[in-house]
Amino acid sequence: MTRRTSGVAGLAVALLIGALAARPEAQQTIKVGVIQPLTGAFAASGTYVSNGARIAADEINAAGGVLGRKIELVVEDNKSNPTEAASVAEKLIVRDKVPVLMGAWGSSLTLAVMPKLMEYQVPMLVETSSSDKITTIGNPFVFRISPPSSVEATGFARMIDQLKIGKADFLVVNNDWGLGTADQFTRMFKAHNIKVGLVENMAQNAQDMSAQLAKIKASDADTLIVTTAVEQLTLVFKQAAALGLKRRIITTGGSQVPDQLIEQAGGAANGTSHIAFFAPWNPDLSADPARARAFIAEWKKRGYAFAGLTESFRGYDGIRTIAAAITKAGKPDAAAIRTAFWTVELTGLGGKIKFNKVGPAGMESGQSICDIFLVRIENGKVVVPKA
Amino acid sequence: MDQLLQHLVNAVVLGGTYALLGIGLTLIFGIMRVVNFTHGELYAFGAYAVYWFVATSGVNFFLAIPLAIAAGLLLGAAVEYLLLRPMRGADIDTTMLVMIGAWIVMQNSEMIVWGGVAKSITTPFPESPLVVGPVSVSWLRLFALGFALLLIAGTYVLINRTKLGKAMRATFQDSDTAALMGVNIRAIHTATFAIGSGLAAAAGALLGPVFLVEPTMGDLASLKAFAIVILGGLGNVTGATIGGFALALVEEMGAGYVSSGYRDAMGFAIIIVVLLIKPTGLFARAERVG
Amino acid sequence: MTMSMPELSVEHISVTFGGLVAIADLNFTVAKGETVGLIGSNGAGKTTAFNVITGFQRPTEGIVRFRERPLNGLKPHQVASLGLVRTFQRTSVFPNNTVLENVLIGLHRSGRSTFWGTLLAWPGVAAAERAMTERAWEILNLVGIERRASELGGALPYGDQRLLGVALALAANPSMLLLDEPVSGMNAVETARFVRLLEAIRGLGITILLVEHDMPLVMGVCDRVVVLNQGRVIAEGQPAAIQRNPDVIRAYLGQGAACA
Amino acid sequence: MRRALSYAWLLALFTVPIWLQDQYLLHVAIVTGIFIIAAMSLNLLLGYTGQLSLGHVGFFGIGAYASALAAVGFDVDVFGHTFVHDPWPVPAAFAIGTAVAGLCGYLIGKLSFRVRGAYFVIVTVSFAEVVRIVAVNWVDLTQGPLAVTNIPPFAFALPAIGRYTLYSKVSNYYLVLLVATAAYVTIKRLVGSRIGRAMIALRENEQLAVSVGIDVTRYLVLAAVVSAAMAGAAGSLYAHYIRIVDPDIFVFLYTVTMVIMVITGGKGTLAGPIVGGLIFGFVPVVGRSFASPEVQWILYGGLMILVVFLLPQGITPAVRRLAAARIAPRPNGNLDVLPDASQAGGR
Repeated sequence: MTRRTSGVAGLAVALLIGALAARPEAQQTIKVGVIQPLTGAFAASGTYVSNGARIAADEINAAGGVLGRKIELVVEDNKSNPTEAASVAEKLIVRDKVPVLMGAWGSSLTLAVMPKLMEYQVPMLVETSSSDKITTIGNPFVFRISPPSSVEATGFARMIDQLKIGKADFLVVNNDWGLGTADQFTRMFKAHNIKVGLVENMAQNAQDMSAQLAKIKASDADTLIVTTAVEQLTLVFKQAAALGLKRRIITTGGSQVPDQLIEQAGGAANGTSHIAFFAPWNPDLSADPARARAFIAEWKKRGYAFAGLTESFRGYDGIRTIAAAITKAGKPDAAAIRTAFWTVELTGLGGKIKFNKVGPAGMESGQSICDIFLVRIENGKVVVPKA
Repeated sequence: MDQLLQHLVNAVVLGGTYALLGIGLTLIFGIMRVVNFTHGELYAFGAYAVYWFVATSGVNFFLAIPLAIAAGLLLGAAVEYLLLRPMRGADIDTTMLVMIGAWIVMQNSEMIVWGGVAKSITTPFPESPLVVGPVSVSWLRLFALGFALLLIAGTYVLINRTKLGKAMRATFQDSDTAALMGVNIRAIHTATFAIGSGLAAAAGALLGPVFLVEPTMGDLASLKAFAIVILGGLGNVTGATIGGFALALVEEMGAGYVSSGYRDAMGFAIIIVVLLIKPTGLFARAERVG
Repeated sequence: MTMSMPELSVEHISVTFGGLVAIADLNFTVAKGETVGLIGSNGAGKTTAFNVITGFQRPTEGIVRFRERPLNGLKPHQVASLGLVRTFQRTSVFPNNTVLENVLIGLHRSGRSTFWGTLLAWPGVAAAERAMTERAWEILNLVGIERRASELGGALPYGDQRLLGVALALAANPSMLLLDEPVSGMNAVETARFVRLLEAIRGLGITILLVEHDMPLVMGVCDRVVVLNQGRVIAEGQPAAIQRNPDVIRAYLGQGAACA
Repeated sequence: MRRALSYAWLLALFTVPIWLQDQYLLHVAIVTGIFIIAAMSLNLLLGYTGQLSLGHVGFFGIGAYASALAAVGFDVDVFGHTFVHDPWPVPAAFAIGTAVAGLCGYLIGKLSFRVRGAYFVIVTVSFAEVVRIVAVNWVDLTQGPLAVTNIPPFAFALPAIGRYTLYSKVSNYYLVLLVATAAYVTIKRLVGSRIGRAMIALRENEQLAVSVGIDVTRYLVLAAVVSAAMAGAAGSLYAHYIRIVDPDIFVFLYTVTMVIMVITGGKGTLAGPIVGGLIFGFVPVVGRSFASPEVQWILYGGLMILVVFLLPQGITPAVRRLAAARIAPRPNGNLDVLPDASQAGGR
């Protein structure tokens, strides 16, 4: 390291660190960290959830905010990648000093953030991830309003008799969410003596599934369960139609955004049925119809696609739950908010929100149960059967 | 048996556009010895161009494809003129670093202009496939194959039958002598890069509607194009065509019978194996274009 | 000239590129300590023969023996490690390294420092480094370019670059040196300096095979001369005899003219 | 004189955690340090032997995975029989990570140096891609996209203090500084030695190097092994600091980041990767407030093109030339290609 270059390097570092250290003092707002995939394989869903969260925050601030202070959402992109999710979580906690988080959308992404919650003792509201591991691993800082795959499976079991499934194949995305769903549904099917055939998986950003679909076409199952994000789902439907796959298709996970399927997969989407946790097509079915209509109106006013509603309600419910917790905690402090979560009770668009203890004793996580619908697409329209 | 037949059809349909990617790169790589990292971005640019023409400005789908190819040609010419012409004579590593810089700029510009969310292109083709016996294939993919074959034939004629083609082949074999014979080498390089980029844009324009259009779709296409070029031999248009179909077949069979997860690894396995056994590519007439 | 076993023997070497026969059934030997000139018009196959002997080019047929060891199949660096070191006609130096560094690179094979020794800064390594630098200065003095030790190889005047090329080869501790047109492009002063260097190298007992066009130099320095034409040896012998040999004159200067 | 300055610079780095309390900046300093180690190792290949290896993230990732899996433990069945590996202490895992990466460096070096130029680059890029795809799909070893989670942080069983685990940022900072210094010294000694000169000779003029008896393959493979092992060590540090490893660690963008650090800093110089590393480590953090990541990346891509056009030797030599011209013009102002041997044994 010769004399001259070290001078330059020293100067460069001092300059940069000086600029950083003098960050402006935090204003009076209460910061809430939001971690969503805004790029990468799950970009569409992550954007919808963030927009839903923004509507909730604006609504709350318009009504005077929380504890007299405005809520400020600090939204970070985890790029649909676990390591990025962990690093933006650390940035939100350490740098932006947020007392509470909402996020990470995909199960692998949420699982990546969880060690940071333990390390910095900051609670997080899980709005979408459905892998059971999240609430059974024993992380007391996790509060989930989306149903784990096991609950989804039991919910689905109620509707199984009218579907008369003989044998089912699976085509799932190759991560915690997909594999978790296949696992839970297989167990549930066996309990209802329904035979399980192929379990094919697809990489998160794979676009050409014609090989897997050709294999499934050759199998003798009568139903195909598909679990993945909406972008990949449209490809699966198009390629299934292209292969002439004549089979009943049911999608799980609640992130399928049926309207976008109709728009992009066209006729290919007809005859398929989907598990959903919110039915914007018929707001009266929601636990809070008035608020559901208001939310749908606000969503349309902002010019967002109607199709995104089945995803964005999660962000909306999530922020309202956090606001309720902060109000109960009395101060924007992580520990207080964490205890307050256990006493929160409100009616979300997706059903009543109340956290009961789940997971190993002493290290329980919060899990709230919500409604489940099975909707069908018939000649281009979503039909919500009276469950 | 019909599953095998279906895989074969899938492979042939995909092979057409893979060949386009390969031919485009083999021209650039073969003639200009440039390891073109922006090839994938031209592929993505072609897809976005079709999306822009069809979705935002309502142009007819069949018109949008040639327009996208033309846009690809222009962008390729611009990249060559701005970045590669001043680099004439620089060693291969330096040009490669410039191309990596260009790749980063192009991909992130697409991210800003179009956003991270994947786009879908609606096409006038019916959803219900053409069914022939046990095999069925969508009309859109057949159109993509047909159009690709048309472009491949066109390129073949251009290279082997036209004056420009002759000049390109001369430049490929020995640019100094070609220059002595009055060939304007700089113009040939710009033209070659433009044609190569146009073909990549064409592949993107054809596969965009079949799959989805998103900013990082080019990365994999770039690496697959390299696999095809190496399989077919540097600068060998016929080799690239065969290489394109071969890669599609290996991928489809691998995904069908080995494991779908390793589909994309087939291309890279080919690169490593071929380079270590026969660096000049399987179809040994590597050093000749056409 | 002692008739002990030849230092280098080239036996029935032929090289064909596709249809072109570059060398056809080449045979000659070089004895220990001898200085032999290899002359011939352009395209006579001199450089190809050179490349075959030093392992840069694989012959189509024939064997090259150095101190009785066949060299066929050996890689160039293995040939050099046996003590048969060559110079190059065009690029003969490392342009971006100083003159001293060039010679230190040449001394590569004589260095004893091991990988782990280097990493752990073993005391032996520093000693070996000093010894190498010592040897480097000796070679620079022998060749006469010690004043330019810290200049960049590429920045030297042409004559000095050629000398540095020879210094590099000497650093590789050769028992036989193959010089590829060492004085081409040199002026009279530089050539004279080079001849003095050649005499010094002969004094060290190093065998030399010299490829050169400069007739006065070849005739003045070489013990024996081998004449090549169209890839075949057409004459071999003392410089004086070669000058008068009619075949050489005809092949070299065309029909009529007599050699000066 | 230069030695004293290196120590002064090292001391300055040593005091950083004392005056820099901001946890997030320490986090950035640690990650930057890890990438500087990887950039230094790439510089050995790219700068000193002149081989543009674009698969360097493959070794970084292999080091991370090997170390993480050795520390977390795994059981995997390969063709029938199962390998069960129970968790090892982290220092041993670090050694495993470095060794496995070095071994891969040997294998890939042996294979890829049979080809040169464009083909070499493409083989290295393909190597990294294949390793990424294997990491995604070999789920029962690498957990695939589920990622290897809660990897134990570094911990030393020191005789006096008993078991000391590096949870805090400060302790991790010093660990990275220690490994970075070791890496710097390794490269400095290697490059200044007979072995280093052989590598540089291969870069400058392979044919001439061979003619003095330098075995090309041996030294290229040696450079590949050392640089791969060092990248593996950096990967292992990354795994045990971030405590999660997923297949996206092999993404091409990491290799490009390392290449930009080396090229802009100054390839073939000791200080180059450090200067480039500091710039590219901290600028994104400063820029994060006023430019979105995409805009930043466009600037970096543009910067790389400019550097290649205007400053082919990178920042360090340019600054050195500037400073040299100002103070006392040295006779030859040669590049910091080799330590100035003339001082060592001059007559």
